[in-house]
Amino acid sequence: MSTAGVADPVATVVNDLSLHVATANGSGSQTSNMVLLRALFQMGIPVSGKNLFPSNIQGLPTWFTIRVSKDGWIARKRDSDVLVCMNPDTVDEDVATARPGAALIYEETLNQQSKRPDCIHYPVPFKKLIAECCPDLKLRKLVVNMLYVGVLSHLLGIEMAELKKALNRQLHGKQKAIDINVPALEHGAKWAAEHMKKRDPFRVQRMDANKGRIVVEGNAAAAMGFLFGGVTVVPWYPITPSSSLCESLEEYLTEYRTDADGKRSFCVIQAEDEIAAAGMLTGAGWAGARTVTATSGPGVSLMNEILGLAYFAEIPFVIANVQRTGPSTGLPTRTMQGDLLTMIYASHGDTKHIVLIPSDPKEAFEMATESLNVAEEFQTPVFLMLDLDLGMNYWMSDRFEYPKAPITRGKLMTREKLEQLKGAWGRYADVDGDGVAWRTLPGTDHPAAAYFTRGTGHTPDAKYSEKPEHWKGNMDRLARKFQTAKGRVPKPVVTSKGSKTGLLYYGTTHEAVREAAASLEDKHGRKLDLCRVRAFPFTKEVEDFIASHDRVYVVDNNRDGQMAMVLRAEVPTCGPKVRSVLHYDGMPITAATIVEQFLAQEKA
Amino acid sequence: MSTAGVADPVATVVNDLSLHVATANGSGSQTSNMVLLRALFQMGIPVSGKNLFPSNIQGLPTWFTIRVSKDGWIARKRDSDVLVCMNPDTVDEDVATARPGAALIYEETLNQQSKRPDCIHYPVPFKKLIAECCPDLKLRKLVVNMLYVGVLSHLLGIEMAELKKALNRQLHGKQKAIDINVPALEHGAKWAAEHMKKRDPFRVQRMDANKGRIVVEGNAAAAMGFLFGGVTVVPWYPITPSSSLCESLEEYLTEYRTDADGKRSFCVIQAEDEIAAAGMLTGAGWAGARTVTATSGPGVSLMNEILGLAYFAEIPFVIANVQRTGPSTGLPTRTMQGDLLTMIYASHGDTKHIVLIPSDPKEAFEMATESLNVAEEFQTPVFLMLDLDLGMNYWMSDRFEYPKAPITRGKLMTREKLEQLKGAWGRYADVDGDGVAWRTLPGTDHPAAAYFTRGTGHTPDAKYSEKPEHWKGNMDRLARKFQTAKGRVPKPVVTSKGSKTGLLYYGTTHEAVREAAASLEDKHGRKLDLCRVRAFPFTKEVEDFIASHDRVYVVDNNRDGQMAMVLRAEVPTCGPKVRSVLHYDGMPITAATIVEQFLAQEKA
Amino acid sequence: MAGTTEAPEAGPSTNRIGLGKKDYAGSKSTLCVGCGHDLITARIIDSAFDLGLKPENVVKISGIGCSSKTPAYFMSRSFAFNSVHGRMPSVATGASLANRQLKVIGISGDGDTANIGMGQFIHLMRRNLNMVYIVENNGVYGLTKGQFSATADKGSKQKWGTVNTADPVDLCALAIEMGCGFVARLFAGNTKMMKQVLQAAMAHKGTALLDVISPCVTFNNHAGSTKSFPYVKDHEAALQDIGFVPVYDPTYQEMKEGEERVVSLGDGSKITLKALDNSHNPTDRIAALSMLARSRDDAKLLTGMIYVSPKAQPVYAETQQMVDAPLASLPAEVTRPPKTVLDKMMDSLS
Amino acid sequence: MAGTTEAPEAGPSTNRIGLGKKDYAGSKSTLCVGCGHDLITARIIDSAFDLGLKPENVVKISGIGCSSKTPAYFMSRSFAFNSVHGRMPSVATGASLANRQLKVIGISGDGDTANIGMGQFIHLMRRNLNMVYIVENNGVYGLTKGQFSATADKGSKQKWGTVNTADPVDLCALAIEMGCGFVARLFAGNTKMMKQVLQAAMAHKGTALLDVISPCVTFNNHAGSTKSFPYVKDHEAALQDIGFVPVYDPTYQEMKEGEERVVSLGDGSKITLKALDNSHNPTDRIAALSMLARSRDDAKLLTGMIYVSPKAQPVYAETQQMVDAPLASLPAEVTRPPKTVLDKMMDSLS
Ligand SMILES: Cc1ncc(C[n+]2csc(CCOP(=O)(O)OP(=O)(O)O)c2C)c(N)n1
Ligand SMILES: Cc1ncc(C[n+]2csc(CCOP(=O)(O)OP(=O)(O)O)c2C)c(N)n1
Ligand code: SF4
Ligand code: SF4
Ligand SMILES: [Mg+2]
Ligand SMILES: [Mg+2]
Repeated sequence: MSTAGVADPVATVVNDLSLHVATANGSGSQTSNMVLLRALFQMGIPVSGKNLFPSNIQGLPTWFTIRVSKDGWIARKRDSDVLVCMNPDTVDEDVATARPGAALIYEETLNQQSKRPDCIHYPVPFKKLIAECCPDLKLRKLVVNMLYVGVLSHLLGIEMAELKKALNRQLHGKQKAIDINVPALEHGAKWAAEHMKKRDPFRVQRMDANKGRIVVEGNAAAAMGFLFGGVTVVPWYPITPSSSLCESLEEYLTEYRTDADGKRSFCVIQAEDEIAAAGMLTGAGWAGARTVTATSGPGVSLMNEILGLAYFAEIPFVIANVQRTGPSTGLPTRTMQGDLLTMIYASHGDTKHIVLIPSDPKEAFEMATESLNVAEEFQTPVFLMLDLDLGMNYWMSDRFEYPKAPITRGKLMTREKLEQLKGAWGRYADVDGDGVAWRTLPGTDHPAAAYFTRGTGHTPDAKYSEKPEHWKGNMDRLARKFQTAKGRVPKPVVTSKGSKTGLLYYGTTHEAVREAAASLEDKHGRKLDLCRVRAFPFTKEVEDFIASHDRVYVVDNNRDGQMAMVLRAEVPTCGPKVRSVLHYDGMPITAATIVEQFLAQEKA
Repeated sequence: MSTAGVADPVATVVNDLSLHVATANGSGSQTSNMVLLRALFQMGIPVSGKNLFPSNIQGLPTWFTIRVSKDGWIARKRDSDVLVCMNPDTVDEDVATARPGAALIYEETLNQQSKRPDCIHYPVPFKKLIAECCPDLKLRKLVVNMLYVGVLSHLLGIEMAELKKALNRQLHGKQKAIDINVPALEHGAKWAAEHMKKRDPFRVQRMDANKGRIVVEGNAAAAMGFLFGGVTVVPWYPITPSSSLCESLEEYLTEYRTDADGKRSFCVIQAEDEIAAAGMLTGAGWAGARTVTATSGPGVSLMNEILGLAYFAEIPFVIANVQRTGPSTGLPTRTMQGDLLTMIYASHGDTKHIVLIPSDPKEAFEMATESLNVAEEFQTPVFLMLDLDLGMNYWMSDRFEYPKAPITRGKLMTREKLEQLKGAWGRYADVDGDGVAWRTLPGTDHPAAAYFTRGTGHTPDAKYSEKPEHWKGNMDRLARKFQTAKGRVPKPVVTSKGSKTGLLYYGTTHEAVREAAASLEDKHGRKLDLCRVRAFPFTKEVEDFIASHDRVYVVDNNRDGQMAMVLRAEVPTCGPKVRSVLHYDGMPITAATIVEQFLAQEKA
Repeated sequence: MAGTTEAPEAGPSTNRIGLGKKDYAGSKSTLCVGCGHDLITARIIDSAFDLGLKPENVVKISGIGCSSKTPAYFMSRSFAFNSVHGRMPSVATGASLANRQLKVIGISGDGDTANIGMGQFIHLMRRNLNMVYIVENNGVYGLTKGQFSATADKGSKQKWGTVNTADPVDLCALAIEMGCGFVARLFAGNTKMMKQVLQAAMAHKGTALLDVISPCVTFNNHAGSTKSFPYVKDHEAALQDIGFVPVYDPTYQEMKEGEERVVSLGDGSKITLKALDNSHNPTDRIAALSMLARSRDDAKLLTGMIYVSPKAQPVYAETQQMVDAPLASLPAEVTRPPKTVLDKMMDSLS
Repeated sequence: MAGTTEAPEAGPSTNRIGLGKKDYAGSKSTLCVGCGHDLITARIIDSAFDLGLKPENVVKISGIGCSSKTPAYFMSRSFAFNSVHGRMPSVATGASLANRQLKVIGISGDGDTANIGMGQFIHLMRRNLNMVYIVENNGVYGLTKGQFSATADKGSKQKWGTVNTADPVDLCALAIEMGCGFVARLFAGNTKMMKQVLQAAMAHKGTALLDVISPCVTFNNHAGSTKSFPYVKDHEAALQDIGFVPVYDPTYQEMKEGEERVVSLGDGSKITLKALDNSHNPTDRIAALSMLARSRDDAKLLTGMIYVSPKAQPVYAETQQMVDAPLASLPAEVTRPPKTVLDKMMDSLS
């Protein structure tokens, strides 16, 4: 049944494939997919897993893609090599969009053979098999997904022992659940061994690339970062795809920050909405807590007014924005880098905010930890920019390192300092010339400690003022403070190949860019210098990168090319040399998209 | 007592002076100042009035400035020629900041002579005089302000008949109030005639420059525009400096849109906050009302989430943003052009909004009328950008013309059209290729009329979809729609002198720019081409202006140079040729500021 | 596959305006199989059909949540707006002002109304728009996977065992406190009462608040939950046997008074309430508030008409003296005053 | 010039912690002369002085409005945060969580709380933070020049004659409904009651809501207003004669029970309530709600303790088992777990 285009079995493709599994939401397929992913990881092979789920709880189509790459490419790939179709509602469509030569696995009664003669077909009698191995009728709908794991185990050579180990871990060792799933796993593998004749070229094989590595979602990584950053107050409001960040954080805090008497050195509070969460951040940051929330686009929009207050009244806190596809409610379960403008310029009047931009879980961990320091050092809100792809998908990562930098609290005016100064201080006085003034914390026990905080005009010693010179003076100081922050935020990662053409990017497009750059170099003879921006404000290195290249392509996972816009707005020398590579359909960008758009523009 | 620097009485300055009056808030000085302003206007002399008031209700310092200019310059001037100091709390400061040679009028017991020997002093025994002419002790605090009107009448030559006429009008002909004020007015004039020896060069004299002109605040002008634009639903929430827009609008509607039976063809509703106001705009616009609100920065920030919904779900409504000095609560009674970025890119995800930018009351009237058409034609929120300077100050203007353009409702799919189409239509189908789709209104009596509106992904026929191609297709159409809007919004006003240096500006900096350009030409031999931007998206003419000049100075009444930023972001060819002229202390910009910053940068 | 609503009951195949049940149907539900919200959807379809509502005159407006998705599942011939989280009340207000002839069905969840939407809920209740406000109350955030909402009872357990430490918000009490003239608490599983009250609510001239306990089978149907199907079935205490008499019913006869209360609904329809618990007079506002407060102290789940105003209150459009025609469709001759008006205004400024 | 507060009463020149009255003073008021808000300011100064509150342990948090400006006018030695419109509750919550040892005085207006702030007000009332929440209620938006707020009575007139068509929001009823354990309605002009109740509220462990009628002399003091000084003076009906017995008072003796109720305030202080209207038992929640509903129907302005919880409720920090020390000042040794924790987490992911 296999046709032209399919590689000869001899030309076996080892540890380099993309697997897509189509199921229905809430059908329990997440367990099966995670078992596959973890087993591959345990075999020492680089993997990544991306979950494409609908914005409902049960019944709608969902897809999981696993990319296996001996060379460590873990970005999304557009096409799949192996496709498992468990969802009869979408099977026709899934099969129709398969690339020529793909291996297709599906319930045999769905009869897809004639539709795609250019693919390799593996019909499987799932219904029959599940009846054979799962006596409990009610459970079959869930357990059937373990069958395809078994089938794939045989087909691709995934080790059964690792699958079982992964299953055990995935089910938290709950014996009852394990006993229900293992028979299906084994039955699938057994049936495949007996009935399937391998005709596709893909297989996996143990290697040793994962030493010192972990598999983790970015939300969990960021939550750990906040834990080790010494967070104390976490007001939040649930919103996809950020909820799991706060939920993980609450778990970690409860486990690791409850003392022997059951007393907690933290407070996690579910606010009534995002405005209240932002208000609580403001009150808590003002009163000296290290305070964090996580939200997504609609939440950031709601916080818009309070963000201006916090900028202007100089209140430290951190917002992890796990971006989804917008505008509006948009596609809550899809990814995008669509809130860059929103975050940087949030609120009315002249405002700018610090944004830290990790590209992978390890950086998410590190920047989360640091974000609390940056917020307190600059007494201002700090955004940690994540997106659904980083936050909720499964990433291979090096183990996180224990933070080397201490917890810093910024310029805190203590009772002792006040006594030395005989109480003579001004909350908004720029005594150090860096735009950052000293602050006291409420409760500081000195008669001169208190000051009046407000969103209205004020003098250097915190008195109300409407005078033009006070207003301008204060705004200029805030601009100076932002200038100082340029020297503090993470510098970009620049890789130079001596090219006059640059490619600038940020966040989760990292893996696709890496892959695209390699492909452009290897297959198209185009070497590119890379600049991965890791923060706003842009540091000098970003400006230098632009200045030193003739053309700079900017990769944006949004429609309007928001990073390119901000670069042009903030770095006047950009001018027309900045060009955009854009992707905005809700899916993570692929290397192929970058390569195509780059080449097309270079030709034009 | 007059000294060097004061002009010889012979060199009299006629109809060219700037008058500042310092009083306390809530002391009734507004009436006196308006009487002065209107009397001058009635004398046919070009005038403007700017009120500088504090953000409280009673007791704090307030200043009123009247500029009289035979040549029609009506921008703010930094220095005053004549200063009336009625506020003992600020008299020292007021006098200290007077320019050398200014004429100072104040209560004689305040003894300012020795402090500023370089000024011309006119001490007046206000306390004594008011006791003489106002028997009611309680009223003296208010009526005392009419005394300085009398004094000025004599000093400057303001005609008493016109003052009385203006007073009558200002007090709506209420005889009791008039009878209290006229004696003070006359007493002040009489005292001055008997006791004051004129030593300053300033005087006014009837001319005929105001035929066909009115004096009006921009908020009232915009309200009239909405009235004639056919507004029907006005949800609003009070906020300075926008409240008077909705309050005027309610007055006009009540007067001119109540039918013989007392039934109203409109609804003005005070919402519980700006989020609710925005939600009401959305529901009303969706259901087919022509709907408008007015607000200011904090309100716009609160509307941020709903603005994204309205952009994405394509709901027409208009928001008049009367900007004040921000960020945060900022200076609620000062002016700024600080919300440009906020309005254009409001909300998360990829969003852009149409912004109309009038420079004077007449344009505010016209654009308000048109804004409702633009909103319905493009099925999207439209901002009308005002600021406190335009909205709450007193502007001379040509009489408004009755709108020539009809009320347009955009692409409305009626029951009849549906019958012709046999119900086959798609709410989001781009049948005309301009990005603008057809919409039905709720209640349309046809079984195929209804569609489902949402902030989530949808197909051209309004079905829910998470498919990448649907998402991208829809976002591309929205971008196309915005492209179409470029051809619809007001073009810039360009004045060319054949210079290679351009000056681009917008909104209320108009008067100062006009004056600065004349001064640069006359005094510094620098001819400048001018481009007054009147809308976002930028039309082709704006791009052409930038392309055809070597350097373009952009005047922004904000710290960050927001118009320059948006230009660079949106028009990549801008690059470094765009330079900023900035002013951001809460006061309207002056011609002098523009001239100085321009010359300094040209030199550098 | 997912989320089916119940089979329709037997009955006449067309209603008084000649439409069939299918004319009131919506798209297939995408909620979890067994979700309480789907029962409410089914009852809305039944009631609108029975009442003979014209779908084109109805608008369905919701916020965000599983509950707020349901407008897609009924009455596809009615306009719908699935807006943003917590803001259904203001969007509904705007639509109602633009076109006072529309009957608004507002759909919300407990999170959507009692958490983020609290302010808008309270202020809407003060306005008396012509609208049915349905809260599909499951005590949790379904769509974001099971966090407590503000209506979760103190002491009730989350799926993973966390115990709620906050007192619940009682939306019926708040609605009464804010002057709402038609307030009922219902259970999605009580078909008869749902239908009767829904019809009465749709006929009511003014705002009707229906707080419908609607179990979330996926996140709040476990032991320890006080909003599970089993718990609510066990604890439901119906206040009345409810009958609805539409104004157009030709068989309508003046009801005998007695233990049965008859309340007129402004449009001429009536609701009859046969008390099951004689102590409650649902037309007594203060009594209704006290009863709710007591029932919370006793952890009783009372269903039925909690309060119905004994006399019709003017709707908002009336208090504002709005013209009868929808503002949305007024012609330019009405909405743009003539040139003489502008001239007059200009004269007054010159 | 503007806005002076009254001359202080005679009394001891230093209080139990050795501070003088001036240590509780603030900047000069910039409100209108005669504004009710300035009377409240004066009473806060009196009460904090009499109680011997340590200013450094107090934080003053407000929204936006004339009322919300008042934190500038008392206790300059206390930290203050004049935040944004309607969001005082959440900012106060954050501050209180960061440092549970602080006593929070929240100041708001009727517009700030009952309009834009309604959602946050209700949710704050559910939390029982250690805080006094004062609404300086004048029925209008003073700072934006006299528009009606949601507490304006139906039928009351705006300065320019417009009549209010909406029913008023009763913040006391809502607070009780939401579980607040200390709810009083006061009149800014009733000096004695203001002082007694303010002291009791400050001593109360948990959230105390004081809805203080505070006339706006500039925009709501005319005939036709139901929140003018003359109207309120005429219509005030005090519920009780109130005495406050601080816990540290050495002369304290067990009170005789009788018509006088004695309620303990958690920190050991007591409030004594001598009923003037014998029908009201202020420790009965349901009775309090009914009384408020009735008083609205009768257009009576009852002042005094509307409700005080008969037993102390745990404050939020207790329900969350927070450490006693302020979270804001925990050392890094406490807030950053050791490396072993990270190692363990990494192991579980590899
Ligand atoms: C501004 C905003 N914040 C958060 C969310 C995420 N969100 C979606 S639904 C929901 C809660 C829904 O709960 P409820 O109203 O009770 O509906 P249910 O799903 O239980 O029917 C939340 C928090 C959102 N969509 N928008
Ligand atoms: C978001 C926002 N909207 C509107 C305003 C304008 N505003 C300032 S104070 C106020 C109302 C204040 O009323 P209230 O709380 O009753 O205080 P009062 O002045 O009467 O004491 C309003 C609407 C604002 N500051 N912020
Ligand atoms: S998650 Fe709960 S509320 Fe949502 S559809 Fe499923 S059962 Fe219904
Ligand atoms: S306007 Fe009213 S509330 Fe504001 S300060 Fe004046 S009297 Fe007080
Ligand atoms: Mg719910
Ligand atoms: Mg007020």
